[in-house]
Amino acid sequence: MQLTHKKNIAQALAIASCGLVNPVAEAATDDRFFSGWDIDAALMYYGEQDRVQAIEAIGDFQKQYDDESQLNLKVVFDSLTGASASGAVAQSQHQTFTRPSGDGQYIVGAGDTPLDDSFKDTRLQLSANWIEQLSLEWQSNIGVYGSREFDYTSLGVNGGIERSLNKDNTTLAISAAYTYDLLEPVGAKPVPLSAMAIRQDFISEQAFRQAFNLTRGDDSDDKQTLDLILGLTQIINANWLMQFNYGLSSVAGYLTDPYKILSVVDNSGTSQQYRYEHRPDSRLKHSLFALAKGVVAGDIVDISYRYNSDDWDINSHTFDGHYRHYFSDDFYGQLHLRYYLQSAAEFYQPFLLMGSILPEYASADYRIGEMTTYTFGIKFGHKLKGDHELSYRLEWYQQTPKNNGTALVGQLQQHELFPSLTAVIAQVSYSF
Amino acid sequence: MKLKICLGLLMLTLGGCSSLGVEPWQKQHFAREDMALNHEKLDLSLDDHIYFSKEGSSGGRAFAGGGCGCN
Amino acid sequence: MRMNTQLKQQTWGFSGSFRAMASPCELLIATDDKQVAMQMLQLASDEAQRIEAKYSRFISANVLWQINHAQGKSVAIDAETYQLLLFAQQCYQLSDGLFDISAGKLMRLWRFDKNSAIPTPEILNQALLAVDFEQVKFTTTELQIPTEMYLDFGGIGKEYAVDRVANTLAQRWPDISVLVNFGGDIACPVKRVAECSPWQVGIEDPQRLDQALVSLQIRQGALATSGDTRRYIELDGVRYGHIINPKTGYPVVHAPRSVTVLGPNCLTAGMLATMAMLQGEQAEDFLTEQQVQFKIYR
Amino acid sequence: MKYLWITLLIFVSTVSTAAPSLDVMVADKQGQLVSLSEFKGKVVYVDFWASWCGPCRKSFPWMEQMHNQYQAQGLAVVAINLDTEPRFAEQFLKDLPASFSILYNPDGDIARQFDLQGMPSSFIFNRTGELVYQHVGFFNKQQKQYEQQLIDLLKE
Repeated sequence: MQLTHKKNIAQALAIASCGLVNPVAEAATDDRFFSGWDIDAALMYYGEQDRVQAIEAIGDFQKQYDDESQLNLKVVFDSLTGASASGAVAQSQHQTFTRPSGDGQYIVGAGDTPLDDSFKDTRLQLSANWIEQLSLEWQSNIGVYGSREFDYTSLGVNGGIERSLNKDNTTLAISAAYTYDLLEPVGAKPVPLSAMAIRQDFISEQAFRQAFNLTRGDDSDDKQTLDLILGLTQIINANWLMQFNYGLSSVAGYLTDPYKILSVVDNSGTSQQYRYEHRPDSRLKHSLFALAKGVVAGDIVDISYRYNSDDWDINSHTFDGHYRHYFSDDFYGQLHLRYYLQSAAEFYQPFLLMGSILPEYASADYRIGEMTTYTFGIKFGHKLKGDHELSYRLEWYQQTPKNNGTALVGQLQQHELFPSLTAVIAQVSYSF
Repeated sequence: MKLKICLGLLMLTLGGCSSLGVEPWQKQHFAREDMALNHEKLDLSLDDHIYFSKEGSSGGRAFAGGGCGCN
Repeated sequence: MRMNTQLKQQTWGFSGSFRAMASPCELLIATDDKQVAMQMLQLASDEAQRIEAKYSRFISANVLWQINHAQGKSVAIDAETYQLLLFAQQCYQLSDGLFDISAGKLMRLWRFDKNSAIPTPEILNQALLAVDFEQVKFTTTELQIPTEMYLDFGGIGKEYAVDRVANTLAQRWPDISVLVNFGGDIACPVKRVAECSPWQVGIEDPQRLDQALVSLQIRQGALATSGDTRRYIELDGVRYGHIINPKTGYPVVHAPRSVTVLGPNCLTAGMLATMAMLQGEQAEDFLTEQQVQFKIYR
Repeated sequence: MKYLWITLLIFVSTVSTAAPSLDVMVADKQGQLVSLSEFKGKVVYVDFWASWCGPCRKSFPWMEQMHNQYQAQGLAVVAINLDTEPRFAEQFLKDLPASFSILYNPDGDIARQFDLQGMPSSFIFNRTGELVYQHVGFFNKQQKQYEQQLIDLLKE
């Protein structure tokens, strides 16, 4: 009883069994989609005491293409609520301000620092970067970026090239970026240093409208930024490396903050009117940055110093540092200390005096006044199976604005014109 | 004349750089992930964004631009 | 009813074990991620248990039971059962009727513990009447068999389970090399990467059971064994293997003790091994002609 | 312009004049000194690696393949570990088993003599012991080319 000698029974069986074993190709499961991508995600809460609160979420996606090139995609979403200092000074009586849109007002209580709470803002930013190892010594990168919020659109490109020499101990880098920002302020651009129209000062809504419109300029304006960085990274010894960057940044266009104002006070320090701030339409900034990073008995230490100066006369020094200690192979703690001090811009003044001639440029925004800040942060991280990492940090940020030598007149001496501000930063991050 | 001397000096400093540094096989610490200059890049970019919107100067480690109104 | 699975850490990864289809089942997983290994083991035991529950002739009221007790009426079947019937049909044709799942009733007459008796010729002839795959009428959704007939997926059930499990694991975790071993039927869907040593598989020698004589190295593909290592009857010196010739009703004469075949998947390897057994003396010629790797013990 | 050239010369001369060759002694795992000249007559692929070096993890499987495929035709693959402590190499070799010879040079004097420019670095000697090729780093794209070089040398 012979089997008929068929040659390819094996092949026929293989084909027949395929139909049986995988009748339908299952949809690719999600971890296939992410395979090959390294992903870093972070969620951060920034909260100031009774001022601004912000939530920021970042997703950073990185993929390696053979050994030489790498694509990096980043998406950032943040949303802002709360109130920020308008620039007006505190007064012994309550004050009324017109909202930037001209529709409605907000009242500030006696003795309070005037805060404008019209900011509910969400922003989305997308960026892509392509890094290419051209040869053993040369590496290049190019990138594009875009960011959109309801009154501000920003688009930019950047590129750079790096040359490593001396057995990869020294790396020279040059990179440049161009950014175009379009601003569409709520209620259009205020006419520089024009006086704010307050509804109560007018008999009719129509009269108020007319006066308000006189304080309005174009609906939008833009500014362009050219950034250049020259960098040198040098390995010092088996444990330490150093990085030196010189940064040049030239900005031209609308640099005024459309929502900031200055109080105009009389000799008794009492606000008579409020004027919209005006800043120069160009700014040339230099920065010198030096970083040392090293391994000390298994722990990672980095300390850096930055010197900034610009033609607005803001000079600043920044001391920053982290100390990371590994309690075990997969658990570490990290300390973050930062100290920053800056001088005031030449056109910064906390208020204007009635009767004195109006300067060409003036701003009472404390952020370009004289100020020192320090940050104290702690962070913990767990290295998990499969190269995942979970980390969380908590930081306290204290700003202490200072009087840059302006004589306080009348009742202003009773008020805190340079209130300090504390903020908390809480962040959780996961990478896989 | 001045230019040539500067150029000469520059070459010397670069030459000097070659005395700093380690041999390729002594770089085990620099292979560590946490020793990379862009390590914790999300924390760095979040910090940059906060300080850009809260202080008068920015940049240094990276570009100075902020890309936001940040009023 | 949760299968009790066991996961053990090894130097090269994890080994998981459980029981199903009346045989020891083992999973060798080349990963150091415990959660993933646990998920893979759970998936394998659930799938094996599902297929056993559905098609085993020892379980009442399952799909097979409904088919065999339909008293000649047609029964609705799902896509999986249809595919199984289609495969059984192709095996029937390729083996010229030597592999016939409609011989269920005949198979049940033979008990294969050492000292059981041989069924009498009358009973055998009576059972042979009900064996004829041609009588099995099925469409993609319906199946109708004669009242007397019993179908039995025993010949392909275990190999099918091995291939299903191997295939599902390979699609979910394409980068993890895994070896599925249900009682000697083995599949290795994801190639064992060059830099790791290949899986070592021992083939049982019928004379000295549970002592692997020859070890086979496998990086990818499948392996199945057919043979009377455990189930056989010995009567006045003649050993009868558990492979029954559906045409004669008797175990195959001069069948080898065991046949092990390497193939692209377990179903193909298993069916070739079974067909080789059915060839009795010509088992070696049959497999050589198929140009597959095999190992025969006589 | 004169000054420029003089300075350039000073700069170049600081580079040490080293010549990679097989006449060196390197210790094996047990500390026994092995002379690389014993491989003369074969095509010798000398590779310097370390456990912390990422690209080295990619070069090992390829070297294992080359060893298995061309050992019979006279290829000798010698991988010299430069970890400061040989025990660091153990985990690496467990993940990436290698059947070619592994030697150890913890204080790196051989590496200094070969004047390595990066990690990994490989030096290919023909059957008469002359240095023919040098590679720095390891790139998947160049694997075919690296293999062809070995094949040509083996034919000589």
